[in-house]
Order: sequence, then structure tokens, then C-alpha cells
Amino acid sequence: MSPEDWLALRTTLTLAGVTTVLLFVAGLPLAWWLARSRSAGAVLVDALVALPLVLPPTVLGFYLLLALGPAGGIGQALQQLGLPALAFSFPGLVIASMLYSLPFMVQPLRDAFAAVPAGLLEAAATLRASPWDRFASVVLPCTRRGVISALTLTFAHTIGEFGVVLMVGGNIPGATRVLSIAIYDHVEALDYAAAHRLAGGLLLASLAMLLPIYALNRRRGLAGGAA
Amino acid sequence: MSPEDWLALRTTLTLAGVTTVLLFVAGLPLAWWLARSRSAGAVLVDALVALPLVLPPTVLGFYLLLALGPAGGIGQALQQLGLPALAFSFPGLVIASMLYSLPFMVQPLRDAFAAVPAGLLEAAATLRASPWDRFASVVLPCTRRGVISALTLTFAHTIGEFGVVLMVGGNIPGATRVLSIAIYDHVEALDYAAAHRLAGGLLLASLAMLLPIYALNRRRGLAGGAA
Amino acid sequence: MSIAACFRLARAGFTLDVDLALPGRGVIGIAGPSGAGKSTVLRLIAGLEQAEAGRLQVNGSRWHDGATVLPAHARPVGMVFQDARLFPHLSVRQNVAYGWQRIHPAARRVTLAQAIEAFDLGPLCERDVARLSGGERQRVALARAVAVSPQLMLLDEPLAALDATRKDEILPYLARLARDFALPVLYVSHAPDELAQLADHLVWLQDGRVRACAPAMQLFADPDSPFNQREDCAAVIPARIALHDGRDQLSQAVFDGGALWLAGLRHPPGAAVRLRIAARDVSLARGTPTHSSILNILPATVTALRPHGPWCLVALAVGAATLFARVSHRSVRELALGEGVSVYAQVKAAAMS
Amino acid sequence: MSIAACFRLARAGFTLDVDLALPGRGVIGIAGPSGAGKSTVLRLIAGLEQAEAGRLQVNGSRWHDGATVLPAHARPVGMVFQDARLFPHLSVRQNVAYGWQRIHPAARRVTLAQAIEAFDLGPLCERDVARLSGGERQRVALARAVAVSPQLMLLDEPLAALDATRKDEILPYLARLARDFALPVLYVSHAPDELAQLADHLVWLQDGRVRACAPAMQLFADPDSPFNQREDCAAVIPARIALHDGRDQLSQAVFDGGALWLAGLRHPPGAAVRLRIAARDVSLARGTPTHSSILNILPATVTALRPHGPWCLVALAVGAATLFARVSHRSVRELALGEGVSVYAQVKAAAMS
Amino acid sequence: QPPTIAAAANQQAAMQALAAAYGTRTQPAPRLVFGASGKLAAQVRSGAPFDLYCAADGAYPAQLIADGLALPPVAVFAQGRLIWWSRDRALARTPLARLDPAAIGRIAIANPRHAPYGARAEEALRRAGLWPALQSRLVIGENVGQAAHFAASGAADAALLARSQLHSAQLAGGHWSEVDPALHAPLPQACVVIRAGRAAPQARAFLAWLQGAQARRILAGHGFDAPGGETR
Ligand SMILES: Nc1ncnc2c1ncn2[C@@H]1O[C@H](COP(=O)(O)OP(=O)(O)OP(=O)(O)O)[C@@H](O)[C@H]1O
Ligand SMILES: Nc1ncnc2c1ncn2[C@@H]1O[C@H](COP(=O)(O)OP(=O)(O)OP(=O)(O)O)[C@@H](O)[C@H]1O
Ligand code: MOO
Ligand SMILES: [Mg+2]
Ligand SMILES: [Mg+2]
Repeated sequence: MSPEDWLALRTTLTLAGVTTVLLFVAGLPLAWWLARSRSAGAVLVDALVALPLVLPPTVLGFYLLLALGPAGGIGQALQQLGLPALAFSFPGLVIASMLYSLPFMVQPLRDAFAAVPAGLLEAAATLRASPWDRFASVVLPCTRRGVISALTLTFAHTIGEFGVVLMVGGNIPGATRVLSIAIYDHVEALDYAAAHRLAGGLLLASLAMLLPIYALNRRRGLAGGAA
Repeated sequence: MSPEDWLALRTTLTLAGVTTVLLFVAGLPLAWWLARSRSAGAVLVDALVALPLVLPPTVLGFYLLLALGPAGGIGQALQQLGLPALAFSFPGLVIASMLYSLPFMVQPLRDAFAAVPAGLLEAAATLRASPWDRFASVVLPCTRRGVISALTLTFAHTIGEFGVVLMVGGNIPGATRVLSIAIYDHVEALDYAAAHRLAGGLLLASLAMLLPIYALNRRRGLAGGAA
Repeated sequence: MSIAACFRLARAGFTLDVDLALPGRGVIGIAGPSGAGKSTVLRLIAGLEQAEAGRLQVNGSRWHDGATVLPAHARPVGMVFQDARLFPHLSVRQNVAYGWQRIHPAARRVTLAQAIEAFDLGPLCERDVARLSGGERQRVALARAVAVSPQLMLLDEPLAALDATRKDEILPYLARLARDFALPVLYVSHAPDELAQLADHLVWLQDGRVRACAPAMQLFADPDSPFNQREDCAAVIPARIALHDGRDQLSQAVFDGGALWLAGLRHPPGAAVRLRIAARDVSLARGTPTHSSILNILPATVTALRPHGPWCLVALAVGAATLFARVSHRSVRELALGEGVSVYAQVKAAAMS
Repeated sequence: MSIAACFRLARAGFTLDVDLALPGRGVIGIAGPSGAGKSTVLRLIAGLEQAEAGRLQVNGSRWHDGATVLPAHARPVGMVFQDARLFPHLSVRQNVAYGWQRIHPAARRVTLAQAIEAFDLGPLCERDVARLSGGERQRVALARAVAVSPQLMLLDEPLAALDATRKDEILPYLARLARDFALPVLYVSHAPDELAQLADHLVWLQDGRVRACAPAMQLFADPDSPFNQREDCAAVIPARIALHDGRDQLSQAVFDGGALWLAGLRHPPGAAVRLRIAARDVSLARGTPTHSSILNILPATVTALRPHGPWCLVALAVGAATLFARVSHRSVRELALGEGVSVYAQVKAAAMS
Repeated sequence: QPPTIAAAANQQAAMQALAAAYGTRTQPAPRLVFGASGKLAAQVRSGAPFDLYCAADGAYPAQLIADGLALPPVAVFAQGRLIWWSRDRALARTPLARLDPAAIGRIAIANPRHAPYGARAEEALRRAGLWPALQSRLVIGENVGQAAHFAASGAADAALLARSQLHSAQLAGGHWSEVDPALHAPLPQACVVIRAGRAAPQARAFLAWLQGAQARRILAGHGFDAPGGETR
């Protein structure tokens, strides 16, 4: 692999990591609220959260480009603050990824949270567990499968991001040139050998990463269904 | 919207519909098996199912084009059978979409199925419900949220497909020119007005589609968590 | 008409190894300490658990024989689990209808309305099952099992969450079900009074093994059976109503050894009844007692004496019937009780049911 | 030291409206038909249910007062639910330890080992809770609640799935807990014997309303209380062990009205006990009976007669104590029973616990 | 700080060679970003951090200057050539004007809307009178690089590509012929300095070098004609 490809790998992993962590922090309370709330507003939020799923990445990319670019609202605001523009920058990519992967974090968490029997939380409350404690000691362990799903889906989906990056990230080495774009580039340059190295390597690395996750998940997870 | 864009809309919806139906049929038994099996092979299948999540669409697109082309394994097999080549055809796109969206169908189904208490299935069995009947009358209704999630995720993810189509589709109007590609084209050609029409319309239509789904899901869904 | 059940099953720290020959009708009570394997036996019979080795034949049909295993949904059972296991996505009525809809209309021996009525679920019909009290849930589970018109009922402590009044309503219904449809009912219970009231046959399980399995009368009459080792042991005597005294609401029942006055029965003269006489309700005297509120005084012969901790259980032959009396050691001495001694057994009328 | 609980709550088809003044220690039995609101009252006290209006004060602490509502996890209760509600992701030991870890070490009055020991969970400690029998689950739930060293125990039919032997082990433990830690225990049960054995105070709920709420002695002594309307009604008499006869394993208990011989007690002389004398275990005579295995014959005066269907419940004054006898209408006539009549009450020693 | 160069897809191999030749210890090699000329121009409009923009057509740079996003002048440093490529030797050698539309399967071209090579391919097909017959057989690559990939992978039977792409081993297995330059407008490879670029001096230095002799040799070796239009 060329130094450029290593750089793309680093950019990709950093982007996926940062996106996953930020979305997890933001997604936990949002998912919990969505799982428990019965308000009408929750329906709207549900639909808004799902929007990035339904929209092609190019729609998202287009509007992000307009918003983040020098003519867009966010772009101009940043410019007036003397900050660099977000389009074609790593921070811009993080924002795009967070929007793009939002449902992948929130939906599995919400569904898992909604399936936790209220009776268990009541039992925990009578055993002195505060709401936070209940969340950490009952909800999260009981929904481990959902949490792992949400984290891997988000991480993976960010790694697999292509359309949005193509539109708002460009292809700037070291900043926005992620693996998916690098492979695309190699293919277009007809450099199949490099494409094979990158794509094949990614394929094997992914499988090697997924196998232990699922082995672990499976070993400790299935008992839940038997209860 | 131009006639070409209408055509792209039709292609997109047909693709998403066909993919969702086919994947649902294939995904139900696979997800059920993954949810209940304790064999070591299930771990490998779990990881393989998740692979399209982790892989950038460009990896998939690259290998699919090689496989579907006349030099690839699938392409050659089809040629020997006297069948038309799949590359740059709608059926080829369906295959690509099914691979690409596989985890979006299987994972939510698997997680929902795994959470169904075994005791309910036992009770249903003593009430004369055959395995199929139990699946239809207990598992599916009890996992309605998961099933709806799987269907919307798959449909949506196929609508949002971009990278793979960009690489294997060839942008053929009426066959492989889907919405995401059409929007990309408009943006790159600086035809922002057309891009706005398509992207904005899609945004509103999506929201209009998602709102009733979530309203329905929420109204009948939350009782499950209270049990 | 019989049930033959033979199972072997090993779990970590628990091995079940039973070979049961049971009658093909009537109520078969299953008792034994917690963790003895009672629920496991019901699960094996229902086809919910796989035995390592097993054989199961119910009234002529082979349900399990070597490799041939009838799947659970093909076994014509009605099962009530220890936990109610109601379907959370269905209303009370839909829960009751679930199995009912799945049997052939010709095989239905109760209507849906009857099943709902029998457990007084009318007012709860459209209720979400998550919004029921504990006892209400149990009644729904019972109605659901009854509604499949089973050929074998498997009841795992079905009345544990019910109050005495409800129990008094439901127990006779279950007995009637067993009788009217010539149905075997396997009834797991911790409550000796429930068993004595219902059971025709009894099984005592302990540590996964059968400690006793015999007709209820026989086990209730045996001072050494596991059912008679506790404070609440009782004799059960088959009898026939001879006459009815409307003014005092007393009935006289005759049995193979004499006659007893009973209260609270609504049976017509000639009806067969089972008298349950708790050992603690029987006192002994050497002479004929007088001026007592005790109506029933029967001449009896002591057949056995068994020390029960601080007590002494005295088995008595009254004609062909066996009665028990639980008396203190002092009484044994003062009355000079011993095998073969003749005594008068005083039975309070109030002590029969 | 008292509990004042006043709640109003409306559900579709059910309204709870209670105003309870309860003692701040001892066992408070709560009974009533299924669906009466027993579980709902416990849930309100635990803070799991929101009353429309309510006030709750427990031994001086305000838990609920107008808008001020102490959240559930801040209330020092130990609760056992009607369904076990064990944490499926934790082992038996971890379930028991869950609450124990969450209280201040200085507030712990039992060790984890003691809680596990008290319910004989040692062999199950590392077990997955999905692999427990019904009774085993209930014991884990009990141990988990005891381990938080609560200042108020809320037990919702905690022994429903347990066999008699286990019950006999656990009931005294719960009574000891209430006594040793001066702890109020709210105990919902359908089993009259459990309540009679344990309860110091009794509440009868029906249709969401309080039908009776008084010291247990008083309610047990009242022929009109809801607890004495059923076949199994009994008198409860406080007494003191006077002497112990080792040979016969009999003890003599003296009470405010005489002395009674008891068996099966291991209390030392001088100990205070509660005698429970079931109405069906008391027979009446006009003359002094002789040559009977009945050890206890007490002179008594009839204070009330209540027809109970085919029976007659006779309330008797024996010194300052009240006894019940359930006799047939014929006996009433033959013995010419009436208010103020002097009789001999014959109490079988075997009938006390 | 090395300049970032956004270059048309057909220049990919040549630019990489040029950048390698330009980079020394004292001046780092420029960073390269490739794509369809039109798409890169659109990105410049959206604020992409490019210093130099090299298109496959003069119109895009001129428009950027007109819109104030790039600095004049437009520097044409080479001329591109459209070629007709196929694995089928006979097909590849047949001039466009004499093609039998029925004999061809799929033809890959770049997207005419934002790739100049695609636009010239459309123009040539129209002039050859093949457009109505072939339109439904076309598969459109996002840029000329992807069009080449479609053909090289075998998924398309023939393609209209850039001569500058023939350097690639993937196309070595096929055959090609020049498309008659009379069938389409020329393909001047045109460069401008971006106004917002932060490495303008470095960009200018590279641009100057690009028009020098060493660069000419490299460009000629990659299938480009000299900017004046003379053949190799
Ligand atoms: N799923 C399981 N896996 C492993 N062991 C189990 C499982 N369920 C029960 N056991 C164990 O098997 C034994 C028998 O259990 P079973 O449920 O049959 O008891 P039981 O007689 O019904 O007791 P109870 O009266 O408490 O309900 C017990 O020792 C129990 O711990
Ligand atoms: N979650 C709920 N929502 C609405 N109504 C409920 C809910 N839970 C119970 N009820 C109803 O409230 C009433 C009181 O219920 P509760 O559980 O307090 O009864 P209970 O006295 O504990 O009965 P049981 O002895 O059967 O457990 C019942 O009529 C019941 O149907
Ligand atoms: O701008 Mo290009 O080189 O025609 O894709
Ligand atoms: Mg059991
Ligand atoms: Mg209750």
C-alpha cells in the first residue's frame, strides 16, 4: 500500500471513531427518550432521525455542500467568525457523517431500549438504583446486543460512507480522502492492483474484526431469548 | 422535474421495492436461524452478513463489476447459459442492492427474533400452533417493531444507494439511472435548480412517508416494553 | 385408558428419572418439594423438553417412543404454566381464543363464551394483558388452556395466585371438567387441601425421582406415605349421601364402616361423595363421650401408631375405612393406645368437605 | 412509629381510595379478593405508581406529601413482586448482591452470605436465573429484597410458589426479621394460615377500598370481621409458656382465661407465644367430658352466635380471651346454645401452632 | 506547503508522473485530486481548497475566471485526443463513420454533462450519425477514468476514451484507433490558479514548470499533443 493509501486508512478510521463516539454520546439520551416518550413530538423526531436512511447520500451531500460552503448559512457564519470553512475539511466530514449515520446509532438503541421490561426497572428502583444507575446496570446490559449493533453499525456505516464524502469532502489527501474514495480513485486510474490491495485488505480486515465481535455477542447473548 | 428524473424516480422505487421483497423472503429464515442457532457456523454467517456494512460501496462495486462482467465468474456462467450479461442491467442492480442491503434486513430481524421469550413460543406450541404458525402468530407480531425497522431500513437503504450503483450501474436511463445518481449529476453539472427539485422533493416525500409509519409503530408499539 | 410416562433427563446438578403408570382419567395430583422436577415432568409430557430417553403413551396414543416424538403442537394437551405466559400482543379475549381457533370446530367441546364465563373473564375481555392483576392473569391462562378442549390437562400450580373464594369456584370446575370429558388432569400443587379435594391419583416427586405413585385413597390412607408426614395429614373416605336434614342443613353420609353427619353439602341423597377428615379433627376416647357438640362418634380399632415429632399419628380401622387421629404422646399414654385397642373416634362434623 | 398512607388513583374500571393508619413495626397482613388493589397499594408505597392524590409517612419520614414525592430508589424498602422479576443478565448471587451493593456499608444489617443462607440459595449461587424452578426464583427474589436491609418490607404473595416445608422455614425467618430489626412488613397473602401465623395487624381490601384495618388480634376475635367469614376462621390468643413436659413434648401455655397444652413448641418457659385456635378445632359440651384424647377443656360463656351457611359460628369468652367454635345447627339446638350460656370448650392440643 | 492540484481524470497518469518529477527535497510534490473537469469546477465553487485547477477543456477555467474564483490567465499546457477502444481488434480499427451500430454491445463514454471527453464523444457520435442508434447502448462513466474502467473490466464492449489513458496496463489488452479530430471540438488541457488557494506562489511555480520542456516530454510520453495542436 502506498503512503497515500495508509493516510486514507488513517483518515477513515479516525472519522469512523470520532463519529461513533460523538453519536453514541448524543444518541443514548435521544434513543432513551424516543423509547419511553408517548408524546406526539416523538413521532416527528422519529421520522427526522430516520430521514438520512431514506435520503440518498447525494441529497444530504448536496444540501450539506450548500450549507457548509462559502455561500451557505453555516459557511458564512463561520467565515464571519474567522473560522475556516467546513466544506472539504475533516470537521465538515465529521458533521456529515454524524448526520448520515444518526439513524444507525439511534434506531437499534431505541428498539432495544423499548424492549426492556418495565418490571425490571421497577425492581431495580426498589433496590436503590437511581435512574442513571438503572440505565447503566439494567438497561445497557440487557440491551447489549442492541448497543453492540448500534456501535458496529455506526462505525461500519461511516467506514462505508462514500456518496456524502464524494460531494462534501472532495478527495483531499490527509483530510477528506477516505478509503472508499481511494478505492474509487484507483479503479478510475485503472490501477486495479492498488484497488485489489485496498479492497481485498479491507475485506479481510473487516471479516477479522467482525468474527470476534459476533463470537462474543453470540456466546453471551442468546441466553436472553431463553428467559 | 424532467421526464428523465421521473424515470429515475420510477427506477429507484422499483429497485427498492424488488430488493426489499426479495430480501425479506430470503432474510426471514436466515435471521430466524441466526437468532436461534448455537452452532459455530452461525458466527461466520453473522460476520459474512455484516460484511456489506463495513465495506465501502466502492469495494462491493469494484468486485461486483469484475464478477458480473464477461471475465468474471458470474458473467461467464451466464454467458454459457446463453443469458444476457448482468452488468449495467436492472437485474444486476437488484443483485448488487440485495448484497448491499442484506445486513439491513437480517440484523434487525435477528435481534428482534432473539428477544422473543422462549416461554411464549412454548405456550403457543401447547395451544396447537405449529412452528410456522408460531412464527406468524407470535414471533412476527411480537417483533413488529423489528420487522418494520428491517423493511424500512432495507427499502430506505436501497433508495439511498449510490456508490455501488455509480460503479456498476453505468447511468442508463430507465434501467440503472437511479435518483441518487441523477441528483449527483445535476449537482456536478451545476444545475442546482434541478438538484433542488429532486432532492427537496425526495426530502419532503420521505418525511411524508416516514411520519405515518412511525405514528403507527408508536401507537401500537410501546405497550410491549411495559409488559 | 392409561398414561405411561418414562423419562430420563440430566441437567447440571439435577437428574430426572421417572417411570410413571397413571390412570387415563381423573385428577392426578403431583406434589413434592421445590426443585423436585414437577414442572419438568409436565414439560416433558407436553413435548417442550427433550428427554435423553423416554416413552410416553397417553390413552392409547404414542406421543414419544424411542426416536418417534410427537411435536408439542400435535399433542392434544391444555397447559397452564407456573408463570402465566400470556401473549402480550393480544387482548384477554384473543389470548383465550388463540388455541381455540386452532382446533377443528368438530373437536371443540367448549365454546369461547363458556371458557370466558368459567373463569369470570367477561369484564376483562378487551383488556390488554399487561394491565391485569396477578390472579387475573392466572385465570386467563386457565381459560386459554381449557378452550383448546384438550385430551390431557397439564396444570402447573394454576391457583397459586388466587384467593380462597376464587379457588373454591375454580377447583370444582376443574374436577367437573375431568369428570364430564373423561379427561386426565395432571395437577401440580403445593397445597395439600387442593390435592385432597381434587386428586384421584397422587404422585410424590423428590430429587427427580418418584417417591410415591398410587390412587389418592390409598396414599391418603397410608400413614407412611409422604402425604401424611405433615401436620395437615387427612384421611379421605368414599361415601354415599343417605339422607338430608333440611332444618340443620346436615347430611348423613354412609361409608364402609358407619355413618357420618356432614354439613354444607348440596348433593342429593344417593350421591357419591369423598369425605376428607383431617387427623387433627379426630379425637379419641375410651368411653362413649356425651353432651358434646361432636356429632360423629365412631367405634374404631387402632391399627398403627406413628410418632410424628411431638405428635403421634394414630391410624384407625373403622369398618373397611381408615381414619387418622393426631394426638399427643400424653394422650397415647393416658388412653393406653396401642395396636388392636378399641376406641371411639370423635369426628367434628365441621371437619369434612 | 407508624405508617400513614392515603391514596387515590383511578384506572379504567377500578378506583383505589384508601386511607390507612398502620403500626410502624410488625407484620401487617393485607388480604382481599383478586383484583382488590393489594398489589397496587404496595406499588404506591414503593413509589412505583403515581397516585392522583396521596400522602405517605413512614415512621416519621414523609415519602409522599402533596407535590413532594420521594422517588422509588430513595425509599428504603425491600420489595418482592408477585412475579419474581429477576435480572436475566445476572447470576443468582449477582441478583442478590444488586441492591446490597447499593446501600451504604454502614447501613447493612445482613451480610450477603446471610441473605443467601437464609433462603438456602448456596447451591444455586452461580446459576443463570433462567434455569431455576418457580420456587427457586421466588427465594432469590426474597433474598434480594432482604439484602438491602430495608426499613419497610413490601411482600406481594412471596410464598405462593413454595411448598409447605419451605414455607415453614421462611415464615418464621420473616417474622424474626420484622421483630429483630423492628421493621414493618407489609405482607400480601391469600393464605389465611400464613396471615394468622405472621400478622400483627390486618388489612382487608375489596374493590379498591379498605373494608377492615385493625390489630390482628382484634380482627381475629371479631366474629363479623371479613377474616372470619370463611370455613377456616380461627381465634388468635396471646399466651405465655408456663412449663414444658419433655417426655410428651407438650408445653403448657397460660393466657388470660386459663391454660392450654400445646405440642411442637420449642420455646423455653416464660416465652410469649400466639396461639391460633381454628373454630373447627373447638367442640362444645355442656357437661365435663371424660376419657377423651382432648387435653384442653375450658369453661366458657357463649357471647355470640352467627349463622355461617350450614354452620353456626359460636364466639366464646374464656376469661378475657375470645375463642371460636364452629358447630352444626343441630348441635346448637341439642346443646341449647344461646348468648350467655355456659359451656365447656374442648380444644385439641393438636390444633395450635 | 505543497499546492493541491485538481486535475481532470484523463490527466491522472500524466499528472502523477509530472508530480513525481517535480517533487524534490526543496519543493514537495503537489497533492493531486482527480475527477471530471466539471465536477472539480463545481467543487471550486463550493470552496474546495484547491490551488490549481487543470481541466480537460478551456471553458471551465474561463468560467471560473469570469466568476472571480480563479486568476487569469488560462494556461493551455497540452492537447488531449479522443480515441476509440475495444478488445475486439476489428471493431477498434473501424472508423466511427463506418461503424455498424447493430454489431456493437455496450459503449462506455464519460458523462457528457461534466466530463469534456464525454461531451466530445457525444459530439463525435452525433456527427458520425450514430447517436440515435447507439444512445440506448451507452453506459455513462462519471468521468473518463470510469468509462475506461467499464471497458477495461470487460463490462462494456467498447469505449470512447482519452489517448492519455493508454498508459495503463488494464487497457493494454485491447486495441484502439484515433477518432477523426474533425468529428469533435478540440480538447485543450487548460489550467488556472484558484483565487482562494493558500499556496498560490507554489501553484504558479508548478504551472510555469508544467509549460517547460521537461513537462512537455512527460506529457508527450503520456499521449498528449503539444498545446499548439501539433502531433507527437
Ligand atoms: N432451564 C433449566 N436449566 C437447567 N436446570 C433447570 C432448568 N429449569 C429448572 N432447572 C432445575 O431442574 C430442577 C427441577 O426443576 P423444576 O422446575 O422441574 O422443579 P419444580 O419441581 O417444578 O419446582 P418448583 O416447585 O419450585 O416449581 C431444579 O433443580 C431446577 O433448578
Ligand atoms: N397496569 C394496569 N393498568 C390498568 N389496570 C390495572 C393494571 N394493573 C392492575 N390493574 C387493575 O387494577 C385492579 C387492582 O389490581 P391489583 O394488581 O392491585 O390487584 P390485586 O389485589 O393485587 O390482585 P391479585 O390478588 O390478583 O394479584 C384490578 O382490577 C386490575 O385489573
Ligand atoms: O474531465 Mo475528464 O478528463 O473528461 O473526465
Ligand atoms: Mg415448578
Ligand atoms: Mg396482586
